[in-house]
Amino acid sequence: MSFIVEHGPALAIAVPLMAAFATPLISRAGGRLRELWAVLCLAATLVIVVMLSMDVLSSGVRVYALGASIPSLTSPGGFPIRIVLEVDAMSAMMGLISVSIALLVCIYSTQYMKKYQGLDKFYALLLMITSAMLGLVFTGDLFNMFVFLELLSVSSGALVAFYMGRGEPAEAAFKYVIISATGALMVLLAVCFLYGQYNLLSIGALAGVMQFTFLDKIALVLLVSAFALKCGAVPLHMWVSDAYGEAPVPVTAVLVVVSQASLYALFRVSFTLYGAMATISVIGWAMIILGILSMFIGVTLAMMQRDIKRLMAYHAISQTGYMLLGVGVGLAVIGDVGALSSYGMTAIEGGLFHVINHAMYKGLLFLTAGAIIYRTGTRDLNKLGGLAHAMPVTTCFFIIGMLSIAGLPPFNGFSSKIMIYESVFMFSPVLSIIAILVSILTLASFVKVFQSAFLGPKRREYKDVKEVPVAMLIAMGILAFFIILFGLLPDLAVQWLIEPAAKALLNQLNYVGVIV
Amino acid sequence: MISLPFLAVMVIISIGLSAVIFRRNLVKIVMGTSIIASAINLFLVSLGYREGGVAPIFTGAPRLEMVLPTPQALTLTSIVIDLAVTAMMLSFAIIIYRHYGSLDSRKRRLRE
Amino acid sequence: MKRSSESGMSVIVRTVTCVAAIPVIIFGLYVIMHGHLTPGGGFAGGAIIATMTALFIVAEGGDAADRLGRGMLLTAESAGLVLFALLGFLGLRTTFFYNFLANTGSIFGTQVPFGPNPGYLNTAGVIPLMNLVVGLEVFAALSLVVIFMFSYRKEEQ
Amino acid sequence: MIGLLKTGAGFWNPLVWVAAFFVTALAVYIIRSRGVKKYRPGTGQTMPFFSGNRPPEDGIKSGNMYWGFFEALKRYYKWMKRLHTGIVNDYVFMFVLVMVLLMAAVTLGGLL
Repeated sequence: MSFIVEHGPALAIAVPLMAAFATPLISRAGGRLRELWAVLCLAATLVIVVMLSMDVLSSGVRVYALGASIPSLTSPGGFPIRIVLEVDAMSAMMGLISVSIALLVCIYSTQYMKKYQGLDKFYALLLMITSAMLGLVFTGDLFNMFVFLELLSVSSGALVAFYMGRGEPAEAAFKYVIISATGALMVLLAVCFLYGQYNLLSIGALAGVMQFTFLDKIALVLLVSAFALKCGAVPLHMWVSDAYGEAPVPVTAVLVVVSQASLYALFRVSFTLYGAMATISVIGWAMIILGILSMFIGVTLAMMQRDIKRLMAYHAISQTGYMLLGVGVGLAVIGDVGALSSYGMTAIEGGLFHVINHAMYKGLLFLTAGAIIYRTGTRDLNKLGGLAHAMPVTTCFFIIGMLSIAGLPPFNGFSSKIMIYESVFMFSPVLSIIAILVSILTLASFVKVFQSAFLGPKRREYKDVKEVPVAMLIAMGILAFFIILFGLLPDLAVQWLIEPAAKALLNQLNYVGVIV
Repeated sequence: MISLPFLAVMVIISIGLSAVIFRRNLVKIVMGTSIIASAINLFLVSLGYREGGVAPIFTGAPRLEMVLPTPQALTLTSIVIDLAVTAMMLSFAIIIYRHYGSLDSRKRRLRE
Repeated sequence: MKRSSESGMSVIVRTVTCVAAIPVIIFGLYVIMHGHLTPGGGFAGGAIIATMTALFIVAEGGDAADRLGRGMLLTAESAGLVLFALLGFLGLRTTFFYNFLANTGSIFGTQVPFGPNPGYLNTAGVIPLMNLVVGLEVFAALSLVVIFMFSYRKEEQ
Repeated sequence: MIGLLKTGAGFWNPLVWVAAFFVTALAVYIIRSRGVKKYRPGTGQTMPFFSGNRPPEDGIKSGNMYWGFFEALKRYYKWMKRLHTGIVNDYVFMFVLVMVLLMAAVTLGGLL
């Protein structure tokens, strides 16, 4: 027990990585065994991450130095040279959400991907994405962050192009990888700038000695824009609709969490690394502007889409805007203690709560879209109709996801949105009004999807359509259950997960103190 | 701080970025990202260089001044990653060429 | 032109390729095995050996890509990666990736004597082992990349 | 109290909301059950209301929806379509543009 917690950070990354490497060998023994292997390994990872998170939430930051003679020896001889993994409440929250979505998606794809070739690579890459996400959120080292970012874009880029029979997936993947590679190289350039000045790579140690020179500011700009690119904020969002639209449905649901992991990196850099900078509120304002643009442009473009997955991809952009807005408001007032305690903290909590909620309802919506595609074989909303007759359970799940993304009570989307609305209103009423307007437009565009896909008389061409298989229903059902649970008991989620995470973001000294 | 290697690195990065932005051929775009990666590798190596330093593998070194080992490890890692990414982008370019018969980035298919 | 892409290059080129194969592979193995003493290591050595695959395909023509054993290479790739991760797990008694073989006196476990030396191969613990498995993995993976890219080219004609 | 979420300015309790929802639903049900009993399925009473006309044969397509909204925002959507070219070069160009703007903002923010 204590062994797993002690080695938790390393095990959480290593177990899915090892499983990914072994998947091609195991799939020689048969398809069923391979799927069982992938699901079991992800479940084991989830157990490790849950145990680790419980420990982190109760007893504070946990560090792990790879290859050291004792795990907590991060600075041999007083110099932080080792590769360090550092897990605080914020990382633990992101780790939990990444692994849970990956596990559910894996269960879902045991049915959904059955008819395709090359599944050993699919599962290997899925496990590798999980490992890279956990690495990105658990790492305490800037260069490692770059490595995991590249690992993430390589493995997810390969999965975006999984359908090789057509040209569009390859094109989307090409754009995705070019964009990710350019962004990641800018991260590396920023790491070079920081290393050249301080001879340090560890985030905690760097934050302790940062002087905020001009070069540091260039590094900050490079980091912030690269991570904003990876999380898909307008005007850097164009790859999102291509990649989300053309990837296989399970991969799309994972890609949502992948963007959230980049969002984590953005928050980690701007709060922990640069939190003490005098002009950090400029970055907060930049986040607010990016957030408002993402919200509005994302939702208006979503309304005109005809392809169900591209529509949902634009909604993902729009919802990312809420998180950027919430956390950006917190960052903009970080120097002002009174404002921070009266509404800044709530804004950050709302933004982080929205990260969890978004991963859940967006995952559910993409999985229901997958159920529609699985049975009808089309993504075009103009060709769909009357599916509620044949797929009642999927329809229910879709309604839950739809009401949640539109921010209707009592679902979880509303809980986080009301925290954002009320705290942002105290900061600037106009921003809050835009956020509410975007929510209305979100509902409008999902009503359109609901009407054209599910309502109406039964269509002749879909008379053989049945409910989807059990494995897919289980994955969707678990997500729907947690949406309702988080919707009905938001205070417990905020108290146990979100508030520690927000405090971990704000309390920079805690993160720094463990390293030096 | 500003010296010749750093200026050279900035110039090469600009060349790479302009190739990615202004070239229409997909292979040339891939070359652009490779050029950026090489420039950053050059930057890393020149960061770790110390005038007159020795290789950091001696136990009884003749002088104490050593070239920093960490940037070299970082450079190796980044070369490996760059190799994987480049191979992947080129594979995608091959698939795109097979399906569309053209490598022009402006002959676009996905939009809006 | 057609001849060079379909059935390979001239006899001279093919013979020279076969002759060159032996020193190239030996040099690659040397770089892998001396990774902990000299510049190089698993990645560089594996890439050198994989160059031979590319050279072979170029010399013998596109058909040669199909004659190489893909299944074996795939197994070698996965096996290399699994062994690498396993070496990390074996150090778990202290920490992940802990060098549990160094200075123990067993295989690769001799202590390095102080001062300038010609390079003792039997040192550095798990690092040479990791170089070995990484070399295997990189050789297999890069060969596969080249082979798959060539087979695409062939289907298109 | 379980379910009470403090939002700084106010609070939100989903359990109370659910209770209120059921009470309202009950009231609606009671009022509805006291309504006119002349409802007959299969007659003109159950026809969908579609501006006084019969609805189209195969239902209303998603492309038909929100026509007025798009008509009102025609110029905005035209502009958006022009921006979303789907060319990878433009994606990277936007990235560089954002970097430059952010750099300007951070530099100016330092001066103010």
